Amino acid sequence: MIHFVEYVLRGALAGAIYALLAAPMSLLFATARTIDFAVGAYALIAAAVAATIGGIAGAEAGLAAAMLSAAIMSLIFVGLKRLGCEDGIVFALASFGLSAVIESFVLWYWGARSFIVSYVAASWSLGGIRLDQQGLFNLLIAAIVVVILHVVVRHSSLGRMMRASAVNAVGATLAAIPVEGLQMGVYLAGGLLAGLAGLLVLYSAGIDFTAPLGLTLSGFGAAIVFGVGSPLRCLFGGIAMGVAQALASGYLSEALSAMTPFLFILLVLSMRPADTEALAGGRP
Amino acid sequence: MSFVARRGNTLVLAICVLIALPVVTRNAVWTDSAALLGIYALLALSVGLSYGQAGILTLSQAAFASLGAYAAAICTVRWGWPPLADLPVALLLPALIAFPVARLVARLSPLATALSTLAIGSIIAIAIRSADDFTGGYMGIAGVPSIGFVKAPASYAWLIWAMVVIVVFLYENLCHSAYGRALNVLRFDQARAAADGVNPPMLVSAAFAISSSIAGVSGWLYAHYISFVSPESLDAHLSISALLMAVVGGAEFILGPILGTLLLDGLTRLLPAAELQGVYYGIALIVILLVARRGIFGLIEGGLAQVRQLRRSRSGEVTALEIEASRP
Amino acid sequence: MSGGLVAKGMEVSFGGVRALRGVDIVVSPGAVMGLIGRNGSGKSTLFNCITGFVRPSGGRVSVDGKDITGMRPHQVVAKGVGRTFQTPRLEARTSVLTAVTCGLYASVRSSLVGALFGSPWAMREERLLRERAEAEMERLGLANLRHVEVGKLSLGLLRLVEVARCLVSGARFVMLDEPAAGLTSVEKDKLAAEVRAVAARGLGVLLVEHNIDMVRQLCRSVAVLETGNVLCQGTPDEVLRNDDVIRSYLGALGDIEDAAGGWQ
Amino acid sequence: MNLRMLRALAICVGAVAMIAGSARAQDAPVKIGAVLSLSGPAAVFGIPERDAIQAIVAKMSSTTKGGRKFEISFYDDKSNPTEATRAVNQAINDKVVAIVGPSTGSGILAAGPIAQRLSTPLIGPAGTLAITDPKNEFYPWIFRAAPSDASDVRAILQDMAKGNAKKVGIFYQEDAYGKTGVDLAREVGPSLGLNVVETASAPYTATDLTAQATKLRNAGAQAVFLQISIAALGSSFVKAARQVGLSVPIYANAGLAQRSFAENVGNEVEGLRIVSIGNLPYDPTPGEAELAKMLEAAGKQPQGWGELTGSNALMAALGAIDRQKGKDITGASMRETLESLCDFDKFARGRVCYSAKDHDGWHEDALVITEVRNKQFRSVP
Repeated sequence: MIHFVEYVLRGALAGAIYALLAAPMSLLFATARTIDFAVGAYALIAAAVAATIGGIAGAEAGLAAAMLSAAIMSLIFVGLKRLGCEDGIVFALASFGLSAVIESFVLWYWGARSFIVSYVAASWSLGGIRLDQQGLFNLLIAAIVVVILHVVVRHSSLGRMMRASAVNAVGATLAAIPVEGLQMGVYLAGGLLAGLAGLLVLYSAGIDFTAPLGLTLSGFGAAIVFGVGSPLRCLFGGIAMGVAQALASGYLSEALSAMTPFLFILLVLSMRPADTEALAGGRP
Repeated sequence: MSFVARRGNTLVLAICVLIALPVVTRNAVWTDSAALLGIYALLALSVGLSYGQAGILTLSQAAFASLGAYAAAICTVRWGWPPLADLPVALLLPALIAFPVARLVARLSPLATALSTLAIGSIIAIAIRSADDFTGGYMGIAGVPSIGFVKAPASYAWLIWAMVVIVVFLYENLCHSAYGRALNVLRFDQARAAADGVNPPMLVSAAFAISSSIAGVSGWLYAHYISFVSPESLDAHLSISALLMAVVGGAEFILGPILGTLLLDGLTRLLPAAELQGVYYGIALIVILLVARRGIFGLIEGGLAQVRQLRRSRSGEVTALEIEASRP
Repeated sequence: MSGGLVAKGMEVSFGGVRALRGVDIVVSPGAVMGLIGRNGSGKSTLFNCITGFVRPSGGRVSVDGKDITGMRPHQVVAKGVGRTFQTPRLEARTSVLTAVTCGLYASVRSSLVGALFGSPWAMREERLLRERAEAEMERLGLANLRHVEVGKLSLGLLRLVEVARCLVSGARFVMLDEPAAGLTSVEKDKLAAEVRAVAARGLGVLLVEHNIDMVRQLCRSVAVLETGNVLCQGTPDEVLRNDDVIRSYLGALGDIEDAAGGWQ
Repeated sequence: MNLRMLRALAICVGAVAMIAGSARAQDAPVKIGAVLSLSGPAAVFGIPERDAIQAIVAKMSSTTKGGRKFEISFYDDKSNPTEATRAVNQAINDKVVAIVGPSTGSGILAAGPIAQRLSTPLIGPAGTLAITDPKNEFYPWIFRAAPSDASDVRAILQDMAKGNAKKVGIFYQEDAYGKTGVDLAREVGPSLGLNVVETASAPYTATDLTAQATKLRNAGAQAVFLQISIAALGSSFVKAARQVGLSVPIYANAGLAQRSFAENVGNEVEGLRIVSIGNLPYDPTPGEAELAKMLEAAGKQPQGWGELTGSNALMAALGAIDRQKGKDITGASMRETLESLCDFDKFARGRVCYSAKDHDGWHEDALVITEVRNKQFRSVP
């Protein structure tokens, strides 16, 4: 029993990172009906820069690098929009391109090395279970970020404007909402959050140039599994996936435990009631 | 006449293949590239059918291709079947898995669809690599025999492109049938399609199953041509590439995915190979998407439409609005 | 049960809200039945309920005595009940002919495999489908629009294409969802003529409409819905004289302006 | 005889050969292809392999010891078997007589049939057992340029058996490298008195390994064996092990003998043991030191054993070229020469002899057990 609890706790801590990566995806979806598949790459570039420079200045530079990358993505987004593209999938595929660019740049500039930095090495004992402070710190940060986002999206005029932009961009523009500026801002915020996730990964598990796609897909899973619209669901999605993964690697065979996150996603999605919007023809 | 008119894409492709392949097969590297391009083109076509026609944003086509490839490898190497006898298996196995999967995803939003197909693809890949004795685990299976008389790379290039032409022929038939039209309606408005008498989940699943069979064929050809399959051969990256190829060429156009394959794969050939390749590739991809949002074919079609309109207005042909105005 | 399209005691509730509370309605062959009511009165729900888009929690629907309650939309179509949409989402580049041919899906007999391999039988059927679609377009005066892209059509013509698409399937009962919303008066007149012609061919028409003039012009019988109940039913003139109707419906003309909402 | 003397001798012999041999054959440079993973996950090895080859070629000014001009062209196999076949095809079309690479085992297995069909030997710097399996039809055309995974695993488990641990837990990465290592350890372990009590695995991109470490701890492992080649994954596990209180000796296979791993785990543990192909950056043999110097001259920092395996493959090819003085060199002649190549000039340690029965060439004497001390790998005497 104690082992079970331990796996659950460890999974929850691990899920915090997924939640942080999922949050920008959810935010962007709520504002622009698309997904940014470069978040894993933002995380990587943030970690690489932070590890190279080191210290607080490194962390700041890392976040700046991630936001700069996201700014490039936002320009691509605006370029596509200005040229008449409305298909969210095209934006998403373009972000795959940017992800490839960043990943390749990191490999070229830093080589195939891995990045890892340990600041907080201490751990706390909780009823015989040792939890490291960095992990708890990660969870705390993820929770704070997600709650702030939730409040912003659900209960502020900014959030209403964001949602309006997604549902009806033309209408929102007519209502004097700066739709494009808002969407670019969300891309930037996404870069910041993904950069933050990258830093936390750097301080806990470490990261290398192969990581972006895996990180992106973990975040994507966490963002979609309980419904993409809300940051809170991202947190639950991330934690649920972390817990499922931890329990599986604790108790199941390697093959089954590798499958578990995917089986979990399928299970949750198959229980979801039919997408009424899709039935009515609304394919975002 | 109508037979020809309704198979324009097949004819264009067949003519291109007949002109290009004799030239290409003079050079060993081009021959090899042609064969692999054909295999990737089939994979991109399968994405074209499932995303461009049925609206299923799929990230699992490489996994279905690997089912086809492993079917070929296991049937011939493990069980000693003659090559060709394994083709039905390579066709049916992916379809049998894809059909129920599509039942599940048909009602989800595109993002959830993408996620669940990604999940299915990963599960297939993990299952394959975990069945050590059966599939050779991570090491894969080497020594898959050639398909009978087809041995030299040039014959493979011909076989593979013949297969591409056949698939395009079938695909074009489908598009010009009631089912193809229904898929087209369904992609835009499921309710509208249902009111036409379409059973949306059923039709989408059937289309996805066919698309997976195409992927299976591509894997079957892969296994026999390369003679080796491993979990890395047809991995998730390839699923993403196939989606990109289809979209870049124009997923909704029959020949779009093939054009996208030639373009994107050609790019990776021409760009200098090393660490920075991803930078060039990514930038090229973004530029292409910026220039051609509906794919290269969308660009071509848009240009043609403009020309047509210009010609019409010059020749004084009636336009829709005029017709409307002249209605009794 | 008698002939015609009969809905009896239809009940629908959405999460505790009762959208329909035992509605009865009969559409007879060769007649145009009108259905009016304010927004939220349950018109669309009834409409969707009969066509299988919404599952009723009570009541029965039958076509010529055959029960179709709870069938899925495509099964309802197969029983001869067609419907139109106010503003269908179509690919803009589809030609009118193709759009109308889509309506024939329910009558396709060749299999998917046959279609895939382009079997002679499938090819022949394909030709027949096109001929049927062209015949229907001829009847509705759409013949010379054959190759025009639907994206270029006016709203009025698009509605007509919708009607053609619905009729071509061989539906014996046609349900039109606010076909006149947003049309010019010329277009409305044209549409009214087409609907009358349809009824004259012996088809039963259920017309959900806000436009009172149109209803008065076309319908032999009208039902008024109010909060999920039939408020009253009769000839248009009877109904429009009814005090309750005047109070609840005509008094709130402001709503009618908003009527161009979705079909739901 | 030291290297410099050897070289002087070789140059003399080469000069004589040049005069004696047919002038035509000597004029055109011999072409060698290097098909390496320059992108994708195996770039961890592919890039050091390329760097070493470039550094050596620069130092030798594209001339073998025997005075033969040669030319190297590089191709990227993108850590993918299909791309490996394309690159090998391209290289052979560019008239190379031998190919260094592909970097990965699956790349070599996929490209093997092409090498056989087009009669060009592959000298693969990979440990994967299956590449030199005599059952392969293309067996004659594949040569290994590094000790096999079996040698690595045996070496490190022998070292582990010297300690007190009897119950071993294994953590491996979910790929061919990881899985092969586990299977070998399960096979070899019992004969050394080691019992594998639990295994745990993770994909490349796992961000948290505490659950895996917990699993091994709960199974009562007295020592942990890491079969990992992604340094981030290795460091992350070491850290996780400490966090969950799994404080047992850790042993790692050669995959982790990378500079960035030593630097990353240096903060966490001392005395972690790793088997390595040479000890390039820290305790080099004279040969290894020479290679390190060349790398530094080329502006590269030695990363680990990737440079050594890359240099092994190149030096085997050059050695085979030098054995064919004055002859027309073809893929087939390279293969024949390689098959009897013995004791050629190279930088790594160990005695290497290829034969028709032994395409592995490299064995346990090429390996060294090292220990992480003060963020460095220190050779264990």
